[in-house]
Amino acid sequence: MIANLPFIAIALLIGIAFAIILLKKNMIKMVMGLGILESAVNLFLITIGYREDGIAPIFTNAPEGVNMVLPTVQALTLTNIVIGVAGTALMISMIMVIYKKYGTINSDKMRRLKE
Amino acid sequence: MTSGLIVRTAGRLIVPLIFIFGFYLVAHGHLTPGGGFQGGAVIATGVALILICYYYKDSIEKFSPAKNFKLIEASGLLLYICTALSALVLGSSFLFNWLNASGGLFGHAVTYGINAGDLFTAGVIPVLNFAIGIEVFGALSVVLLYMFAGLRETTRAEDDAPAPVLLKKGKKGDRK
Amino acid sequence: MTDSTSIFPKKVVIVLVLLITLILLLPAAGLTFGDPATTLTDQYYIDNSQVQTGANNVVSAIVFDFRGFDTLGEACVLFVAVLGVAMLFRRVRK
Amino acid sequence: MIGDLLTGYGFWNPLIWIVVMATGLLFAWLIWRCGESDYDKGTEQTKPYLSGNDEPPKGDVHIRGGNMYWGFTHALKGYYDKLIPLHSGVVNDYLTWFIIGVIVIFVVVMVI
Amino acid sequence: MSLILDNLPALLIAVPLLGAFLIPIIGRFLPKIRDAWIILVSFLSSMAAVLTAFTVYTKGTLVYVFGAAAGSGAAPIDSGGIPFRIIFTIDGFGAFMLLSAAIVSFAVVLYLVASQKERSGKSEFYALYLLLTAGIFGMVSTGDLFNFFVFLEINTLSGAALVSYHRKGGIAVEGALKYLIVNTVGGLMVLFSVGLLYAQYNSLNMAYIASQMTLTTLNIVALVLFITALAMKAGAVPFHFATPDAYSVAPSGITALMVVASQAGLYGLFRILFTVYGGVINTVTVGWVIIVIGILSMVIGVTMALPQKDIKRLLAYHAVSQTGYMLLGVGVAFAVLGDPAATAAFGQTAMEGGLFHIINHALYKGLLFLAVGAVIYRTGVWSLNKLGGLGHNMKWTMVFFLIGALAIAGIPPFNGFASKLMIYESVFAFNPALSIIAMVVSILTLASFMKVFHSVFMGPKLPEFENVKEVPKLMIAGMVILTIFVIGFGLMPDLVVDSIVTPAANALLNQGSYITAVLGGFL
Repeated sequence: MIANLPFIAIALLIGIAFAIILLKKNMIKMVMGLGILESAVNLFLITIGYREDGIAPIFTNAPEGVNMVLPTVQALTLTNIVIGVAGTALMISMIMVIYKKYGTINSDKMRRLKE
Repeated sequence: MTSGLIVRTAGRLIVPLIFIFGFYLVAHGHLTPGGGFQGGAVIATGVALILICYYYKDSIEKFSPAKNFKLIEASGLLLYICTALSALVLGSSFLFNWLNASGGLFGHAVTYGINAGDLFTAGVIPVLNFAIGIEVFGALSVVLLYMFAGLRETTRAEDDAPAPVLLKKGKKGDRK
Repeated sequence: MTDSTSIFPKKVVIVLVLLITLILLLPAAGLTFGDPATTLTDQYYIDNSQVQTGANNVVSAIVFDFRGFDTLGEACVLFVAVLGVAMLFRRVRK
Repeated sequence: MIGDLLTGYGFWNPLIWIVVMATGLLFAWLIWRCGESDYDKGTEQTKPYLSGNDEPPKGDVHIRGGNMYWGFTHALKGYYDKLIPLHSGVVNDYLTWFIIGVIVIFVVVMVI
Repeated sequence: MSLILDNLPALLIAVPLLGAFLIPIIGRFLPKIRDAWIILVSFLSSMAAVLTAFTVYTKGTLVYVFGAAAGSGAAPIDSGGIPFRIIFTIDGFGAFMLLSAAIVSFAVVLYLVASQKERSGKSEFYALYLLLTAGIFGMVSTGDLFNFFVFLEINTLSGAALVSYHRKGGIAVEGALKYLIVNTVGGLMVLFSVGLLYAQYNSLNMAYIASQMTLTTLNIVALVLFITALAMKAGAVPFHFATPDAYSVAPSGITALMVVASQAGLYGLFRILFTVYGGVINTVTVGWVIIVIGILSMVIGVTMALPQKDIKRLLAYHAVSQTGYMLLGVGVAFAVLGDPAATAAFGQTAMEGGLFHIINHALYKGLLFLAVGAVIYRTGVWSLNKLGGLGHNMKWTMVFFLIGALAIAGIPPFNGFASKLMIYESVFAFNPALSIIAMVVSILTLASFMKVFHSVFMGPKLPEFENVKEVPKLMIAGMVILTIFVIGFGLMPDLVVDSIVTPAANALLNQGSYITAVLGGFL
């Protein structure tokens, strides 16, 4: 079980992220929580691709006779990072616009749409 | 938005290096860690540094307005999709790596195993790397420029004013 | 701070978060770190990326060749974000 | 037959339905035609009679959307009093519902 | 010509993307031809989708491998039969969704070109529109789980950006932000489950995973996350809260397309359930989970719609309610999947009813949103309390709204009736109580639309709307396209069911055919 520490860390990270997203009312902090959630998922992807004593899957001047870690998950992580950046940029811009219009970034006060 | 003389001078020195490093990351994406995204993001940090060192309005005048960056971004994407579509014209499927091992530009063949790396390999991958590099550079710069434009900017006179004025402002200006 | 308008009490939320953390701990029991169950696809990429795509960097080969279509999608996501930001901060026409 | 949609128990044919409805409407029209016309335009007949009161302005006659079905919502007051506050408009709550869904469905799928 | 026909699945995505990438350049240098360009690109991509669907219906499942050399199959021999590239697998169900997206997206573009004429930021708006279309097309045609996630994100982000278009008072941005946050969490959970599947089977291809699938705890965690996240995208109760918020503030034409976008989430849900998990999971339990979600959506959606005063919010709650019908029909089919006799007796019909309802809902809900948008376009009023008597001046809009309202309430001979009848009769064989609930919900829907129709179009001409005119012809044209399909599908339900819905249902029910189409002889 202790060898699986990265997976436990991922579960705890997701738990922390959800706690932030559900409990914090400051929208910027919620976006930070989303960032932690995204990082946790990225960490998960990287972790499932790790092979014991593996090196980065690049052949340029690599040492001889060593395992390489799985490359696909790294490609997926790369993609997900960029997607996360895009989402964060959009969310932050929306929060900036809302702050200009409403004068608040508190999600309790951001409820003109309800019922 | 305060930036002193030291920041401005250091920025002037560092920005070209950042650009060159980003370009290196993009160009060697198929050989070493790095690639279009990473390189493009590094170049965009250079733009961010310019925005921090100089004032938004100054840099916009000297530099280039955001809509030009939008064109840069669109041209990167167009390069990507045209490269992908060119394979269709040549009779294979979308995104086929038709330049690889063709002998021409980026067309040197590679055999399996560890090697020192040859820049002119990998077919369309360097082209796509450049396309993505241009796209990411443009995209992140546009986002930065728009967000800076959305902020209220202090003038240079306010920044260069003596400290007590700033302190007083800080006390008064507590947010709602 | 004003009192919250949220319909869920804080304690309930904390219990829920603990529960979902417990559910997400299950992968730790089902997977082993450092020893993937099967590596068929990835081994294929590692063995063939140099010959098929000519790239020494296997991750680059996957990102731009084997799964190049994902990269197009991801570039589109970035494009979407840029267009969205530009639209949000556009100037109102007088 | 063309147009038959088999549903496992019977069939549904819009063309037959249209023919039947058209026939029904035809008969209705025929019966209506047999009546005596005593409606004259431009006379006192066309004006609404409200027990001798004046006719209110046009805008007041119209029944607005918010006034419809108040009886329904009033009858189900207990239900609506519980339901409407659930749609609180706070993003945190929306995501809490997501977590609740995950937990409940997981328990259901695992246990049963 | 063979170049186009051979590469249809690639063009399906490439055409709208190319159009979208060119729009900033065209908008900068040639703003005059921008409207013509967007109509042209939208027409071409719709044509590509229709052609693809036609090819699938005539020649069977279409498998397209991205980046493969000419002549190599989906699962090359040297890789040991593992598909290692991104594969588009368009079977009957995918083609069915493509058709509905193609029809709605083209009709909406005509409408938008007229209704957004006077607004700023049009380049970005139209580019996002095309990207949303591409996102929907990609979601419903991909055969790769990670690719599905990427298109889900394109769909979510462009949808949210489009919702925030009207900035007035920031209320639109609020709806968009809620929609974006909720769906980003959903998307990340989808990615987490994709990772769980990848860790066990070392593949991202749906067909390969389905062929290897066994029932482990991890797979159940992944399934639960898939169900909840995609139900959230589709807007099913209790994950629906952001849906009315976003729909009620978006530009009306966009909302019509957002309905299709949320149905792409529904597509993903059904694809995961039937194709990936179909063989191994306890279908009765999961089927009942889907049924309960569907019933909750139906009842809560319609009861929340009844007292609404904002006209678009009312329609948005009806969208939630109608999603319940689809979940109910398909959930019943999933519950009896393991029982061939029951599937033959009523499962197949329930499935066809649920799927037929998807395209019907896209058409008539699109029509309703466009008609309501026309009212808002001319009056600028959203509240039902302030509207009235518009039937005198906006006769065409009234007719279109009436057709849409009758169709959604399930009044013959419009298309809503045909699919609802199929759902009622087959669900009645499964469990009579569910069928009765569905009928009651339908009655409440009719009641709710009576309210809207009466308070918007009926009554004497109000003084404040004395000079309201009919909307421009291009907006009418968009509504006419949808009306033709609503009436046509209503008058020829047998033809539609036989030619497009039954192949879709068969594609979902026969898990083996999907796997064979991709993996070929390597099973």
